[in-house]
Amino acid sequence: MNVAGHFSYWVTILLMVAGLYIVIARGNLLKKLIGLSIFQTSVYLLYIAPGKLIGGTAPIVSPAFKVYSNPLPHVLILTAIVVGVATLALGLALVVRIREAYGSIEEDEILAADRDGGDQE
Amino acid sequence: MPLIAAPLTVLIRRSAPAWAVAAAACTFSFVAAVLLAAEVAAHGPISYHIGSWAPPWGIEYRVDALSAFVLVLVSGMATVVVPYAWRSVAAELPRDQVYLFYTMFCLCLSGLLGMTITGDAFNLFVFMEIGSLSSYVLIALGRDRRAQYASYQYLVLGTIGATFYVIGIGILYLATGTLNIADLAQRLQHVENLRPVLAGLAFITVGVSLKLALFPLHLWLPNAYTYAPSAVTAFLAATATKVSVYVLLRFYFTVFGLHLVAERLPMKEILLVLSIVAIVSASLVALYQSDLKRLFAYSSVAQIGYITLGTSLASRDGLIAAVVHLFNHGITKGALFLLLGGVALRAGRAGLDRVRGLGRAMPLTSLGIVIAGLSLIGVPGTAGFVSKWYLVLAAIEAGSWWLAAFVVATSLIAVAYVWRFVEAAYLCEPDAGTPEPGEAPLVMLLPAWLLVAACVYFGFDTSYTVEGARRAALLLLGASQ
Amino acid sequence: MIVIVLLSLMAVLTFGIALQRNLYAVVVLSGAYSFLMATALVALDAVDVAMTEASVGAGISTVLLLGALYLCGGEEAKPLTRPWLPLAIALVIAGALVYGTLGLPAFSDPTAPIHTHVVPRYLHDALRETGVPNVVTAVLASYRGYDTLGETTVVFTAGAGVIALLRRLRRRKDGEHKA
Amino acid sequence: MRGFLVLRVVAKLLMPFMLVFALYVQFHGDYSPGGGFQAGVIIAATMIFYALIFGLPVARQLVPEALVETMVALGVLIYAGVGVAGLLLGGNYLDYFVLAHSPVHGQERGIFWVEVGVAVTVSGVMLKIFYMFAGRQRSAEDE
Repeated sequence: MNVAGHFSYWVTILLMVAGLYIVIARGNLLKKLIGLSIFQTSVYLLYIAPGKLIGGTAPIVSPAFKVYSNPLPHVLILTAIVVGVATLALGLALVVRIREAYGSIEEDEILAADRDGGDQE
Repeated sequence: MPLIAAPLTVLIRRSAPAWAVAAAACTFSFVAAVLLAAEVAAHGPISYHIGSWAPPWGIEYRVDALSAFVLVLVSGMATVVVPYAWRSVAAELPRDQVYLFYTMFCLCLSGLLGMTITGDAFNLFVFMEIGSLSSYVLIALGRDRRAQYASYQYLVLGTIGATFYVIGIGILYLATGTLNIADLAQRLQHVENLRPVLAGLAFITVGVSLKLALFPLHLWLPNAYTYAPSAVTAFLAATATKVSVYVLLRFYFTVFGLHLVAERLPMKEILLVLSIVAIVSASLVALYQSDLKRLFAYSSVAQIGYITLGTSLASRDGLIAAVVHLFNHGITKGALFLLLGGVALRAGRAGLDRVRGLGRAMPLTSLGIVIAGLSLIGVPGTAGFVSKWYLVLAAIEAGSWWLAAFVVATSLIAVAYVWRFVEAAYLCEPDAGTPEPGEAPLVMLLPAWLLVAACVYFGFDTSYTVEGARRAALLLLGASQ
Repeated sequence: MIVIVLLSLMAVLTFGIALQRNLYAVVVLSGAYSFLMATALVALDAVDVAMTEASVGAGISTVLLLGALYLCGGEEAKPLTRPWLPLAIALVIAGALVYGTLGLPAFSDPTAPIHTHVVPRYLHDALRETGVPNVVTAVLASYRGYDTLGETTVVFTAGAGVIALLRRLRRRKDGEHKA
Repeated sequence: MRGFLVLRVVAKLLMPFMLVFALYVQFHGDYSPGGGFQAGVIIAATMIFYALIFGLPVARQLVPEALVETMVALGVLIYAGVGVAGLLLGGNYLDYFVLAHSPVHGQERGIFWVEVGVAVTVSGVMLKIFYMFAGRQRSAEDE
């Protein structure tokens, strides 16, 4: 019972960790950003899944329904989605600028370029 | 009274037109913050219900001794930096970029103030993101292409930190059903199953530590500080990490309570060890930097170590030390980075090789750096001494003489790296052939010297800082018992 | 149960994203991931969120990612070099999360604190107090209106930030051409 | 893209419906899922769709960048303005109760304007970001 009851948590955790792993392990700046957005997206599930009540319905009040899912997490996650896309947009803009400045979006190549051209500017 | 708190955020919210609006907004928020602080000191905590919805249903503003203290620091720093930015930003950015700089600056300020003033855990996240998104942009505006990469690193780490924080809040919310900080603290006392609470604690700690650059998570900081425009470095160094410290204090003492933090997990010990490692390693690394901005960025990591060290003692004096050092280090570092901005403007770059003979070429700037450096070391008569003094007191009170000795000993490392500047600026002859840089412009010198003067002033007159910190410390300890 | 199927599919997709090195494929996969997420959210009764996720995650984000890819090239150059440290970090975090969530209420438990504290007031009184039957809208715009103001500011920040980053680029380019 | 007649005709046909749908999402958000944010994204998506098919310059003529930039700032101002209005009328910040004679009407009015503010900013920002990325695309092609 416990396993079934916590299934949504397991998947959430799996997604989170996978996203985080992509961020840390990958050297490609774009891929890192995608991993980052998976990491952020998985948080949506952490908030929303426990708010669901089986037999409940979407939280739009009408006389026909008695049980509603929890609306508060929905509100929070709406905000989180917005924050996520804002971060993504900003990150992408930075990546493009880095690409134009360095000619590469691979982490180690950028570090190498900095080391070589260290103090020239 | 709440009527003052609200326009404080409204006005800051955005300001495209430019400098004048930014300056007005900062000054206004500073005045409001001082008034708020006075009000809190006189009548105790203020709670302001946005939209007239009572918490925990609506979002509340909550100002108590600690947050008022931080508010004053943050808005005060902003007010000092803005006039400085007038010249510095004009020199470092293309002209049509400047108004966006002020937009970002105001957003960053409102993010930081919002983080400090809000009484709602999720709202705190929203403001954290406003503050960090705008600071990524501010850093990326630096001239060097490495500024963009530094900003990208900060973006990735900062977002991971913020997401960790959200996960922590999410777990706490699932365990208690509330987001209001005061309500959260109350309901946490009655939660039976402690496991989620501890996990939440761990996630919030890691998330916030990323933001405040606690030792193993500080990697973004040196690059970001080195390559950002000077005004940005000064502002962020003086405020951003400090606000994160505030958040950590708030969660440890107000929300979780000391008994939970200290007894269920070895948080005190972990913090203590990390702080010590941070102080030693970052100070040593600072010794070997050739770029002054980078040198003092590493010194920031070390100084944050002192703050968390005070926190980890979790006694009255320890917390006073932490809060006072938060303030004093804020003004000291602000002064240093502002002066270095002047050096960078005149000498092209703030490398150690460029400051040879600076004592003669830019006497006021050099003198300022030396005084602020003394405050960083903790020489008696400067602000830094006061905080170190309380730290030593707290260590002795906790019965660990070695810790007190450690604080004194590590200050010697600070002597060494400040000496490197003195040596270069006063004892070395300027390189032949390089043009003699003139003194920094007055609009840049004046704010910087204001902060230098503050370093000295708060070294002699401790009534404001220590009293404010004492109230804050008592509040934190009182709330956690 | 449909949610379980959807969640499992998402997990599979995530592995695909992690392993795939052609970035165009990764972007397409992450678009699919967002759609699955949106569907799962509908199944979880979060219709507002689902709508947003579908338009933002699968729509705007994908467009932006493709735009950035066009400029940056689509192949990830190198395979993984040091996979063990990140893996260890990831596992530690997973362990902490599992440890924490095991103490949380099970799925769809009506006695969980989130269903008994704060929220009943919204569900019972929102219509009377705000005149808006969609409770999500009521909470979003009124009870927690300040969050939404913050959220709008975040969007504003991102917009202004992108403008700041890109406009400067164009100037510099012009300067280089002249020089 | 100029040659794809079918695409262009379909796009022309679809555009009004998409915009109407956005308005529906915006103003019916009180009773069904949706609201300012979603509507804003849909409006922006409509324009992006248009720009993809008819080309960026055409889209720029239809919705000039200066307008977009104004929208970005205007939306936040509307939202904050609602807050100040509540303040001026004697309530707390973002207090909708005082906006009309009866509290419920005040709430409805407040929520309405707040959602308008959100939609304006969101559509402005999304479109602006798209313009920025697409504009850079063009400069990359020049090289």
